[in-house]
Amino acid sequence: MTRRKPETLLPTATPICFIAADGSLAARSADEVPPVAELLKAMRGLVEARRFNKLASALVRQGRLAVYPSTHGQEACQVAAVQVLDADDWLFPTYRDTTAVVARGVDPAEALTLLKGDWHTGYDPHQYKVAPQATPLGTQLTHAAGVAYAAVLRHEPTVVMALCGDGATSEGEFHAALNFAAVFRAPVVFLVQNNGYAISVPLSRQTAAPSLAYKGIGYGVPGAIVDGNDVAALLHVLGEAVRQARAGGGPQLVEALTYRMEAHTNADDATRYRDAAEVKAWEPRDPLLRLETYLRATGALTDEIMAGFVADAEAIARRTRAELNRDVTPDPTDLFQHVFDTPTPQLAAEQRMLLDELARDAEGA
Amino acid sequence: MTRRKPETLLPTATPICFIAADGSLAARSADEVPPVAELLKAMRGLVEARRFNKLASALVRQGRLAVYPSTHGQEACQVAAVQVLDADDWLFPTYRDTTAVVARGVDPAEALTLLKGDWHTGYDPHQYKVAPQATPLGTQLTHAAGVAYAAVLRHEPTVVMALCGDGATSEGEFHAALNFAAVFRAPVVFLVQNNGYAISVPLSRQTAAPSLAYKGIGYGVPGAIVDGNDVAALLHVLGEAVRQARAGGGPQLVEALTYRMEAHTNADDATRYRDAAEVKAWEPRDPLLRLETYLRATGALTDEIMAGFVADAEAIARRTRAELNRDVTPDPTDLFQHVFDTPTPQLAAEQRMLLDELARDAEGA
Amino acid sequence: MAAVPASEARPLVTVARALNRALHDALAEDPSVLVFGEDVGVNGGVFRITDGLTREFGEQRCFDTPLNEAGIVGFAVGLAMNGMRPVIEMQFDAFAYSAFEQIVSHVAKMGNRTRGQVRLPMVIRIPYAGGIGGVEHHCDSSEAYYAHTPGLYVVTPSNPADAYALLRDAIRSPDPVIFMEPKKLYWAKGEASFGEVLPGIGKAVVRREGTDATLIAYGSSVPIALEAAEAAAEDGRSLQVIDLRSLVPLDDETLYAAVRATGRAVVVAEASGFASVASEIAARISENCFHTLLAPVRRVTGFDIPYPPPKLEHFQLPSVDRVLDAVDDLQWDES
Amino acid sequence: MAAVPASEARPLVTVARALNRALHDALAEDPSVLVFGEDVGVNGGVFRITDGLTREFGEQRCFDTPLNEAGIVGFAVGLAMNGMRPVIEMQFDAFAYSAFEQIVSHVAKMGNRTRGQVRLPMVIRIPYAGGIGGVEHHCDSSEAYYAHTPGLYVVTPSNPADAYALLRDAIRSPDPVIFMEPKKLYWAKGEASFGEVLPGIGKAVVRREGTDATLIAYGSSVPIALEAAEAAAEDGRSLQVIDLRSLVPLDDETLYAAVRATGRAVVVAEASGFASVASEIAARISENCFHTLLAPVRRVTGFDIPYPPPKLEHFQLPSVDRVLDAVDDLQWDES
Ligand SMILES: Cc1ncc(C[n+]2csc(CCOP(=O)(O)OP(=O)(O)O)c2C)c(N)n1
Ligand SMILES: Cc1ncc(C[n+]2csc(CCOP(=O)(O)OP(=O)(O)O)c2C)c(N)n1
Ligand SMILES: [Mg+2]
Ligand SMILES: [Mg+2]
Repeated sequence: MTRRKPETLLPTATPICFIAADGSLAARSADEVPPVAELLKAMRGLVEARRFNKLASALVRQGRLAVYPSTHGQEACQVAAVQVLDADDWLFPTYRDTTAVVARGVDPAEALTLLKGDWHTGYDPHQYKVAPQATPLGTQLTHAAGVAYAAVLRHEPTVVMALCGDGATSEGEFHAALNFAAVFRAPVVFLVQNNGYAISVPLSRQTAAPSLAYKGIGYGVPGAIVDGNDVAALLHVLGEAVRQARAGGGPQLVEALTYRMEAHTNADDATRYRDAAEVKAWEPRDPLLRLETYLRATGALTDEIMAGFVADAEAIARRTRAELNRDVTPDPTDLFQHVFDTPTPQLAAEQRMLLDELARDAEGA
Repeated sequence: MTRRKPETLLPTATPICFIAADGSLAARSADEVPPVAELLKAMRGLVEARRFNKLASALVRQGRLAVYPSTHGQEACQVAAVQVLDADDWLFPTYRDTTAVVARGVDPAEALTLLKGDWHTGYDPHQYKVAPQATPLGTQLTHAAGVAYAAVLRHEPTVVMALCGDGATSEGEFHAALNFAAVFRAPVVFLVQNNGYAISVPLSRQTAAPSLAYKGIGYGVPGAIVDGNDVAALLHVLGEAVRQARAGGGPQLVEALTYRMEAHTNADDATRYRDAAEVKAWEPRDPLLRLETYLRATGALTDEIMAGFVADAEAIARRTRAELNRDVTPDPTDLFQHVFDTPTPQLAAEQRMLLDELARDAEGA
Repeated sequence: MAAVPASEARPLVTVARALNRALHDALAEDPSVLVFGEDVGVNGGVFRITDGLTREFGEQRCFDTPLNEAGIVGFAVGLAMNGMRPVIEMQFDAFAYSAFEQIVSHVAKMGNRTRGQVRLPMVIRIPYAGGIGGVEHHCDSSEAYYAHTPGLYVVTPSNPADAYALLRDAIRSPDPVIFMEPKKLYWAKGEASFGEVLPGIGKAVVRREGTDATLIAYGSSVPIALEAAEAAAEDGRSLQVIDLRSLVPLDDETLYAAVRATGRAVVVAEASGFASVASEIAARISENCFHTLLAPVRRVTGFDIPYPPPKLEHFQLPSVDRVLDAVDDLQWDES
Repeated sequence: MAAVPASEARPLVTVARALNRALHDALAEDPSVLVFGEDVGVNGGVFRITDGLTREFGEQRCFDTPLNEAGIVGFAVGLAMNGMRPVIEMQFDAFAYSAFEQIVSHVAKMGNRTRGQVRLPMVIRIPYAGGIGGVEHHCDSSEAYYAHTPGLYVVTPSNPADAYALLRDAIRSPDPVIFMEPKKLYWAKGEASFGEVLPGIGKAVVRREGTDATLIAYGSSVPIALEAAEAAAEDGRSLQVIDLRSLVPLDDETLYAAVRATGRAVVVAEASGFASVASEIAARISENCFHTLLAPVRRVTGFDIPYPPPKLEHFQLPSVDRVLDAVDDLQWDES
């Protein structure tokens, strides 16, 4: 194994940024910025993701969803992470990344199954090449390395996009995953959405590192830091990372600086641990506003195009709401049928016990 | 929390070395090298450690010890790690670090209790400020951080020296420990003895990092790399690390490049995974030879002094052998008496059951 | 102490509040007590059990850590080795699994390993079990993993008074205590007097007297058992209810005396039944009350399946009906 | 297949060799099978179970990983999600604990979580239990942790023939199998034919017929039980011996039929007894054979203590004497 030069593994001193918060060009030249078609696609994605966040939060208030960890404020990461993937690539999302899952093409109602409480994973991971949304922090990252390495063994060009938060980088699983991926040169792009908090715990309690991107070098993995609310920069950095990984360059670590505008979930009261002023300060850095301003200034985005995006997002929201409002009667036999491919005699007996009980209840009623 | 400048956290490109393998001065000047008194003390330590390794390996062959992971070849790390500590500092050793434990003052027979099989930890950790030798890799490192942080909370000047191997850096525990220590600025010096192997697995399967010292920056911990067979450089680097830690500079990571000259333990057959030529190539880099050559050249070490060290080491070996040859009859009630401070009723009953059984056996016999 | 009317001395409080008060009083009483974990600082814990503690006792006594459960436990081991009494929180049952090596290989073994020279006075608080509509990994009944591990005390309260007293006891214990908090009962109200004499770890209690059969429960199954006993009473069947409180050590004396008196027993526990604490209780009773048992010991436990999603969880939880069905099964005709 | 004299068809091999052969044959048969872990490559595993596999099948089929058990299991989960059949080795029982979160929260739950859309055909091999003079952390009987976790098959062989057949079965299973290898028996010799029809996971076997009482054992306790039965026979007592082979699922049918026939049972297992697999077996038998049981079910298990150091371990291990004492206790006078 040839060890890489340390310099090639260190992040830039400041986050990579192509479009400044005010929508002006921050890249060295407009050529660096991804093509307009890509940006318009991202704009559509951002509008849809934002709308989806709004919808899901409303559904929680209406009791149609049990819980929703919103990506409001982080939509640029969500959209870019998916947009840089090919159809045969894999996405490994966390509990928070429902908008990325939906952007990947998973039916919204299927994506919300977990949070609605009908079942755990509501979609077929193989159909969409989207792993189950992972709750135990960091645990999906070694799976991502394994999926990627299986592709290497079969000489398939698959790349895996593995998401996690700033808090999850502290888990042992993060350590294992970067290390396994690096040692086996597995094509994984690890995207850390650093939104500054793990529930209430600020980044300063999470790490003393200069930045999370500096964790890469300890595994021989190139680390990059990017403005996580600048979808143009994200598309570039993540796109480049995916290309590197696909070309046999091994895993890549990307830290995206962003902010969660809402509470951790609806069950959380963010005012306990962060100032209104802090939240306010992030408003002008909004990823949608930023891209919209830029694209309008370049003339690529017209009112008409934007109206089309909004209308499509509304249509998706309408369909999703309708589906979510349909009451699903969960089937209790599901509890026993999937524990193993073939239920054990004991599970079969337990199922019979439950069905008997239900039958007696029905008689009794 | 002020974040440190990345440059201050990166190791040097090549390992720090003061005395070259051939015993010549490699430091920029002789002033850099620790004072002669320190080096003579280290020389004594090296002679004793080497002798102890020889003794213990012999005791294994004679069936007096169940197993012995030798530090032959790594004695410079063992000696320096202990020599830089104050009496109130703590040492956290692994299964391999018996010679460091003994250097710290633990009675050799107590130190060998674990490997003899009479009990687990044979010494009182509080008496010597030496934690139990840890077997589950990396798990002692978070304990080290906790011990250090307790001292911080009580404003005590304690520093903790925590040892682990190159393989152990891959464990999640290593990740947790460096991170906790860094976030809480706990005064821990993490010394990684990189002997190139984790049993049979070479470093290249352990990490793709430029070197293990590059793992520091990902936690905001300064990383240093040092020639692990150069006790002068180790005393300097570890001494400096201890001073930094004691002065409130937080944890420090030191990677020492060394080599295990013997098999992993007596149960291991090292010829399965490494060439005789590789081992041979390390012989001239021997830590004892190196310091001896240097000190003799400077005139500080005479035949007479050396003979004194050897005689003292022999005396320790003799005493240790005598003690180890004493058969200890382990007391089975020990099995029940220490599980809790006060045995539970169930444990008391289990003890009674065993004692009854033994009494019946004795009657029957 | 003169007896005072319960209504005066004992205000109604929730289990959550009682636990908070126990932590508070322990921090106030003993400067070596430390409380830490994820979100336990300014946020006061996701269940608010540590609410206000950082404010009152400062960042050095109650604080947040990096997100690493093995790290939290290992850090606590080190602190306990060096004079402190850490009381740590695992945010949810399933998230303690990444600390399993630390718990089994160190927390449980340190005292024994060192022949008592290094005892670990530490408490690991684990909100556990379901019934709160939580998604996967938030509702595991993980007590068997700890109860099976020699060297750990394992306790679980079923009401505010026990929550307070057991937690104070646990913090004073010279040895590690796994303190299992039934999430479903956090908001359950009851009487609690915060100065009262503590029962000591290892004591079960007869929550309800009864003569026909004994229900043995712990944690969130205790209210179910009590409700079942109430319902059975209406049908003329007198059920005794035991609240174990302590799983390790078990209070065999109370248990056997109870079952020998009634001759029939049902164990009620939410955890999946296979190789569980309920198995142990059933096995012990069957062995030690063999000649007085009039019917096989029945177990009402969770099925041997991963904890269900919210919409299906009611199928998994022991219910009054299931307990009564099990009681009906106790071969009454034959006695 | 025509019957051939055993001595011709079945050479004596060790359990270690049978396992090695099973891995070999599985690698040869199915290109999706991968073997990995710590020191399993050129070194052939610290117990040499993977000896020669890297040489024969190459670095892509049998390889070493970084030292991180959670990583090994998580990596295997990913590989299994993407078409592979990983067979991984945990070097020793206690070192698998750091992978506990992966095992409980993912390995055991993935198939159920996805309603069967993502099954995990993977095998986790765990050398377990003591009797080999190992120092702490090298001798844990950890089977209860896995057996209590819904979603895992748990099997353990007691001889070379089963070692081969069960491991082949496990590798072919569509679901994860915890494959517990009793270290003490690695060097035990027995007959094994490597082409034979496999029993299938979940089948116990009557190792010795007997009429007076049933000994129920698994793994390294099976030879003890057989020896005890032999000794008892000399005293005129006929003991039946059941080798469970599979802990999950248990072969209830064989178990109950056996105990109902003899009316007496002793469970023999090395693991600490509290809330263990032995508890489950005792509880089930007590419940389901209630009316045929002539005496309480006795358990001969390890004490509820951390595994002892080498010089004391013989006190912890079930012995022939202890089994015979338990049998003597089965209230023979009263029947
Ligand atoms: C192993 C584990 N420990 C604790 C939790 C509880 N928990 C859920 S989300 C969360 C914070 C995660 O923070 P971060 O990784 O930054 O992601 P974010 O929620 O900010 O997107 C915590 C502690 C968990 N899910 N898994
Ligand atoms: C958690 C854990 N996994 C596996 C082992 C088995 N084991 C003992 S030593 C060792 C190699 C350790 O290598 P390293 O950390 O480099 O230390 P060295 O032995 O070279 O000093 C292994 C795998 C263990 N002790 N703990
Ligand atoms: Mg975050
Ligand atoms: Mg090493």
